[in-house]
Amino acid sequence: MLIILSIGIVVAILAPFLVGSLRYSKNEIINFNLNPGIVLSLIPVGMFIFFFSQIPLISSGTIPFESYPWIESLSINLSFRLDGIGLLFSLMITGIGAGIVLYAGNYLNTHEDLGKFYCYLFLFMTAMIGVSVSDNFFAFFLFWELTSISSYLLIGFNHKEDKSRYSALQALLVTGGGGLALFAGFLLLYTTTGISSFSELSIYNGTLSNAVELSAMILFIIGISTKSAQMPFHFWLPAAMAAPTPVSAYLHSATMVKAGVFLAARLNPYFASVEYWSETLMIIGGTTMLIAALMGVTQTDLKRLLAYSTLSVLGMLITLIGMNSYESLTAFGIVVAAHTLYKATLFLVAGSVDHSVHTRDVTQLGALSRIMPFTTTAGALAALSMLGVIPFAGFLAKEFVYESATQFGYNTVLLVFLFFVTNSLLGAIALRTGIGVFWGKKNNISTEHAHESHWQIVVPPLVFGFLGIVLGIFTSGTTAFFNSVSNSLSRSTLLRELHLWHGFTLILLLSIITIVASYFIYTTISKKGTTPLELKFRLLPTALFGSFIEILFKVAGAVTKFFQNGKLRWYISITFLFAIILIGSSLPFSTNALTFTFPIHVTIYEWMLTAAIIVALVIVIQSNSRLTAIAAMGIVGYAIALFFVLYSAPDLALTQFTIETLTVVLFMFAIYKLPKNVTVPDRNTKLRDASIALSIGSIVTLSILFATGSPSVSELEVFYNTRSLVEAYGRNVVNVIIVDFRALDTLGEIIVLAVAALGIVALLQFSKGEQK
Amino acid sequence: MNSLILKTTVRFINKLLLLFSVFLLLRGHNEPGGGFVGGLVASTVFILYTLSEGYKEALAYLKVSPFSLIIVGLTTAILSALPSLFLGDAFMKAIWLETRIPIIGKFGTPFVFDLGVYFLVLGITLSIVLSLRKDSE
Amino acid sequence: MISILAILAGLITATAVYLLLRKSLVRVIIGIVLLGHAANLFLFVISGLVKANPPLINAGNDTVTGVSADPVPQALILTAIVIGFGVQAFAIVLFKKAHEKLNTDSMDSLTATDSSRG
Amino acid sequence: MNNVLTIAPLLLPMLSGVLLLSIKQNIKLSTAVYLVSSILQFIVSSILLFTISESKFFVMHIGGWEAPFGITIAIDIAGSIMLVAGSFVSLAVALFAVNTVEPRRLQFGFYGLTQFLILGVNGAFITGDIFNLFVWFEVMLISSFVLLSLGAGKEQLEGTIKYVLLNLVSSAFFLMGVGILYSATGSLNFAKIASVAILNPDNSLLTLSTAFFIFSFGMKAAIFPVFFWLPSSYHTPPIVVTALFSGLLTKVGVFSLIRLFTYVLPTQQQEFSFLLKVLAGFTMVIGVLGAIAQNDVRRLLSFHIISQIGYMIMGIAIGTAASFAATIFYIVHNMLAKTNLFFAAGIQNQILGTYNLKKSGGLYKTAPYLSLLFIISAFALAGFPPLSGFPAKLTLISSGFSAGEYLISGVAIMVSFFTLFSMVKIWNEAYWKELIPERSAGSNTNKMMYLPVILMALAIIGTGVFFQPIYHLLMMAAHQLSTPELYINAVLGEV
Repeated sequence: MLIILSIGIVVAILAPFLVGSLRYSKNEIINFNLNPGIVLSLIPVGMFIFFFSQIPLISSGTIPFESYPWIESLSINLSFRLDGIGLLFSLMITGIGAGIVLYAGNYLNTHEDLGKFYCYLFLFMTAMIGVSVSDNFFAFFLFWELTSISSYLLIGFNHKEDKSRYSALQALLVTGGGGLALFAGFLLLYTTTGISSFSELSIYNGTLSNAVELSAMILFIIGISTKSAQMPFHFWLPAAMAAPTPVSAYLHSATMVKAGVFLAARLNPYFASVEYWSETLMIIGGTTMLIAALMGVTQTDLKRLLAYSTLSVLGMLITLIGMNSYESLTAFGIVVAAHTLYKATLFLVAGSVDHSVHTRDVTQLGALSRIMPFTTTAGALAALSMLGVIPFAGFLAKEFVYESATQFGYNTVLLVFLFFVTNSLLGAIALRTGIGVFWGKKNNISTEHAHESHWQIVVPPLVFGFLGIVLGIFTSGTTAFFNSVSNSLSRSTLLRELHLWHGFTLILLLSIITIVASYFIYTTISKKGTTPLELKFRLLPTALFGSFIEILFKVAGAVTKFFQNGKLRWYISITFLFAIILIGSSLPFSTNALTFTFPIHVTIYEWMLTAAIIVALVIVIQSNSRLTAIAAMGIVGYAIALFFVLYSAPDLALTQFTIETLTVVLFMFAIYKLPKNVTVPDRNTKLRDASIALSIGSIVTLSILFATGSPSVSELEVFYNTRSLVEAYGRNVVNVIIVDFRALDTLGEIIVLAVAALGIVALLQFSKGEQK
Repeated sequence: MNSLILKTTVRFINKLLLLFSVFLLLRGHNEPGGGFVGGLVASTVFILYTLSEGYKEALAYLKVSPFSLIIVGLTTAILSALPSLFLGDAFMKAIWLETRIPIIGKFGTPFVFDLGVYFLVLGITLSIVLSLRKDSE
Repeated sequence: MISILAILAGLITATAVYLLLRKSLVRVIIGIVLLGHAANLFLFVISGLVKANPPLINAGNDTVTGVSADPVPQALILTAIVIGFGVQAFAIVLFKKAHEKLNTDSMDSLTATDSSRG
Repeated sequence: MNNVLTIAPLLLPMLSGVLLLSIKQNIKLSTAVYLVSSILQFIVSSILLFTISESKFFVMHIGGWEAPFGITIAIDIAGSIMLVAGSFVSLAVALFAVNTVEPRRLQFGFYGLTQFLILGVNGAFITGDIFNLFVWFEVMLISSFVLLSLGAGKEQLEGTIKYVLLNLVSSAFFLMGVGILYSATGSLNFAKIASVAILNPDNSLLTLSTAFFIFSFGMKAAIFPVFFWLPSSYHTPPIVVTALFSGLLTKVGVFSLIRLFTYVLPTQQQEFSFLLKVLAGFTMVIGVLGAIAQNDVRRLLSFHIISQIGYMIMGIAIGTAASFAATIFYIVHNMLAKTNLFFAAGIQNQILGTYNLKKSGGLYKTAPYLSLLFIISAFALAGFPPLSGFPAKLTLISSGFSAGEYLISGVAIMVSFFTLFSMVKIWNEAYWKELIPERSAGSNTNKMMYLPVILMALAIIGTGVFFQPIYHLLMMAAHQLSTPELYINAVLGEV
């Protein structure tokens, strides 16, 4: 399977070049019109054939497994497992993919970004296959995220339109956010159990703490709901219809949105036994399928109608997993297959119509069957399947759905009713999209330029439409396969024969009533656009999302403005406040004694120096004249130098004297030309600043007093004092430390000086030179 | 500052100061002093000259640019640290001559290092002061 | 005496902090210089004080005799003073240049780099 | 040989720095020297990394004075990983710089300054002495001051003032911390201090000095609430300087914190774990909110640096071997992704003439390769697999989960959502949006500008895809970090 995935990636990378060169050759060298869609569709066809050939193997219960090391130490491997549901999805992805690639080759023939389109499409296809066959959590996550990214790029394909960009952003944020939840969920399972793959999880017998189990479940359900657009995250899907139609057909109905459902199915073997899992899925799925169908049926835009019906079916699939009965899991596989076929067809048909008539409004469309016979045929086939007419796959799917509902232990009536309403509404949508457009009365559109579409656009939906019948008729032949699908959804293995015809049963009656109801609804709803229901359930979350973004910007702006307000004095205040809290709270009041001694043996010189410093400090603060302040600053420096003299540090004193002088000179050079600008701060500012200043000052004083408690001769001191002359030939220990024992410090120090000098020269001369 | 007295004084005192700075450098290993303070004192020679004659004259008096003094100082300091590395020893390990040299006493790489510091300090002080002087003119 | 010097170090720090919070560029830069002094004094005082016995080896001896001042903090402070000088010199010239270019002496008017008008 | 290898991270930038300064007027020659030296440094640090994984520590006692008496250079695996990543970033920066920096800046020693900056950074990565660390910090700082102000534009000067003032405060506190530590332990050598600290874990002076260091290093790392200097200044110099800073400077602060809690005062990690977690959370959130609020790419990315620092602080706060390993890789990942995003912003500015997103657009069409390179870095930052950000987030957050730190890990996950949002904001505005009138990419970009960006993108992909050997290395590094005895023995000799 790695080979298939690699091929996909390589093709994705090469696609833009291929498209470029085909376009080039068409014009210049050979006069042979080879559409890139035809060439590229061979790839998914080949993949499809491969997967198709695996059916007997998988049906017999074998599960091929490959694993390639990635980050072995973290149990992250590229391990792939092709079980029933994986194969079903792979078949869908490559099969529908082949049609889409072919279709897009004509549909977007003249688009400048066709190359990029194929790149993203193949990336997506690969990612989707990866999702279907990955066994390792993190490999799965890799491909899952890749579907989000490629979907983002495809939704925003018409990137110049604000709406496209916004829809793409919406989809990315919702699915990306869900991806993060999924990531957290995987990590949670991994760090608590060491499990890193679905196959291990499905046979895991250990116990997880309730908290872990519950949080993992919530995280996964967020991942599932966002990806598969379940309530309340459903709103991004209708908006994603901003993408070109082939994209909508592929990603947003047939494949990607089913990734969430797929995840639910993958997790079901373990989580089915976890409390609330099934119930939650049923509630979410049930709500979504009903409300989406109600919202969808009144739509007038073809793509919207289909988008909502997709939502509804996704809800149904989630419900089926949640029911977790043998019937419902069997129904799951069949509904997936049937839905993929008819929904992809209907989307492609919608695209064909749009391409030809330039509108997707069902209230305007009608009577196209003469003009577009092939498109009409495809549309009708799909609509009949969706409606659930025998012998289409859709009929079979509906039978199983009803069967699982009637067989379900409790709330049977409610379930049957729910499915009945949903199915009827979906049937009505089928009639609106697949029948009404072609046979309804001719509405006020000009069909002068309408024409049947190019074969590349017509053939894929026709094939898919026919496959809907094939799947229905050859039901019994698929028994083993669908059993392998349902077996991969649960821990138990049961086999069950599939038949198209069950005889005259209650369920058949239900199916028939459904069709009747659908027709009734279809005729009742003639034209309607947005309904209050839709307002509440689509526009509200969309608006909420919008205001989330808006609030995010506002909060971000406000917070940033608060902290980073540009005022240096505020920065310094906060910085010192942080120091006060951090360091102040670390002062060892409780453990260490303050070594405060009353100054008894203090000479008069020391008192004078102390007084000089204090007076100088007061002058620095009080003086209005800069020169005085600078001079006072100098006095502080000199006084410190004198302290160095008193306390046995002649080298320090010497250096301090010269440096202080130099600093004052520099000040004079640099500052004395500056104009006088005396601003007297108000009392409150003074008080606030003074309290910050005094707090820092006390921290410094206290730190010294705490730290000097235990004076001891350090071994460094002893070493330097004894070795200085003997080994380093110097009597001045401080100097020997500087040029020998710790010469590296001095090397760094002179580099600092050199760079500082360089910087000063640059500051003074850089702009001068420019003017010359 | 075209005071004649200043000029004369500076000329007289300069030689003395320069000598003093070398003295400080040489005795640094045994008494307070060293390359850093020595370099600073040496730079006052040229700062005084700048004050009395102007920065262009001071530059001429210096003969080399302050910047090249910085480079010389840095290079000297770094080079003094390398020989030990070639001998397979640690970086900056001191290497001493066996014989004592008059005035300096023991001569070794730490002294060379200090010499580097001396030149560098001279160079940076002058380049800062002279460029400030130039800027304000 | 340690206590007095500790308080002095605290007072110098407090003054430095207070100056750093002022509007005038000149005062801020004086604050920076004083903060450097405070840090050096801190380092000096915290490792203990010894009077009149610098870490010098007298002629005739091989080691420092008597209870002498610890040479380690002295060497560190020496390095710190010089580094501090380099950095402060740069800062002084930076302020001078900034004053010339921005034509202001007030810290409060330095808000251009944080306004989100960009 | 090992001797030379150990000192090479200091010696090479030092020598090339001096050389470059002395030949700064000859632009062609100095450009050649600069490039050769950058390549050499990368090669040497890679050799260092390859050889160190066998012999565990490279220790050199400078001047031949045994520890703890002289200054010790001690390179561990984590340090050499940082050296390799750092030299790779500076190599990319060099390639970008030779194509973008104007001659006038070069005449004032631009190349040499970058070398001294790298010298300071390398010194901080490998020194084993607390005061020596201070010196390297200052070397790094003064070089960054000068690089930041070089050109003396109005905004630059203003940004530099803020940067200088706040960093000088941090330096003063660092010095005080050193004083307390020396007074409490009588040593400056990491290993010696650690051995003393392990013997007296209850010494409250150690806690006090740690607080000083957290303040000082935290400021250098730009954590909440002392990050102000970063967004005020990072966007003012030429983009190549910003790229260099974003790759190296704050990371040195973070790495020093790691050092502090592993080799210097390992006993203090517990003490400050909670505080660090709180700070990490705020740093992430405030940083990313700041990023969202910006409309200038450089500002946006600058705030992002802060947000990402929060993740690294989180790793330090968790304090397990796994979290240290994760943090080391997170730093590496961030160096790559962040620097590259700044490069992309630089090219964007070359094409469009603005960093302002509101005035940008059209790059998706006019500069498709730039789009690809941008999106690789942006998605790497958001943590998409298989890019470098994925293993970085994976290891970090799983180390959080494993340690039971669910709250802060949850915050980290939430913040990645906003990270994604802010990256997409750039993409939507500068790349997808249509620009009228359209500008073509060829107008004023040099093809060679793409070279470092491609290199970095390859590194981003490479470190993500081939993470297994890296992880192996990280675990060895983390083993060293979480077993200070190994370090103590290596430096002080078996006691």
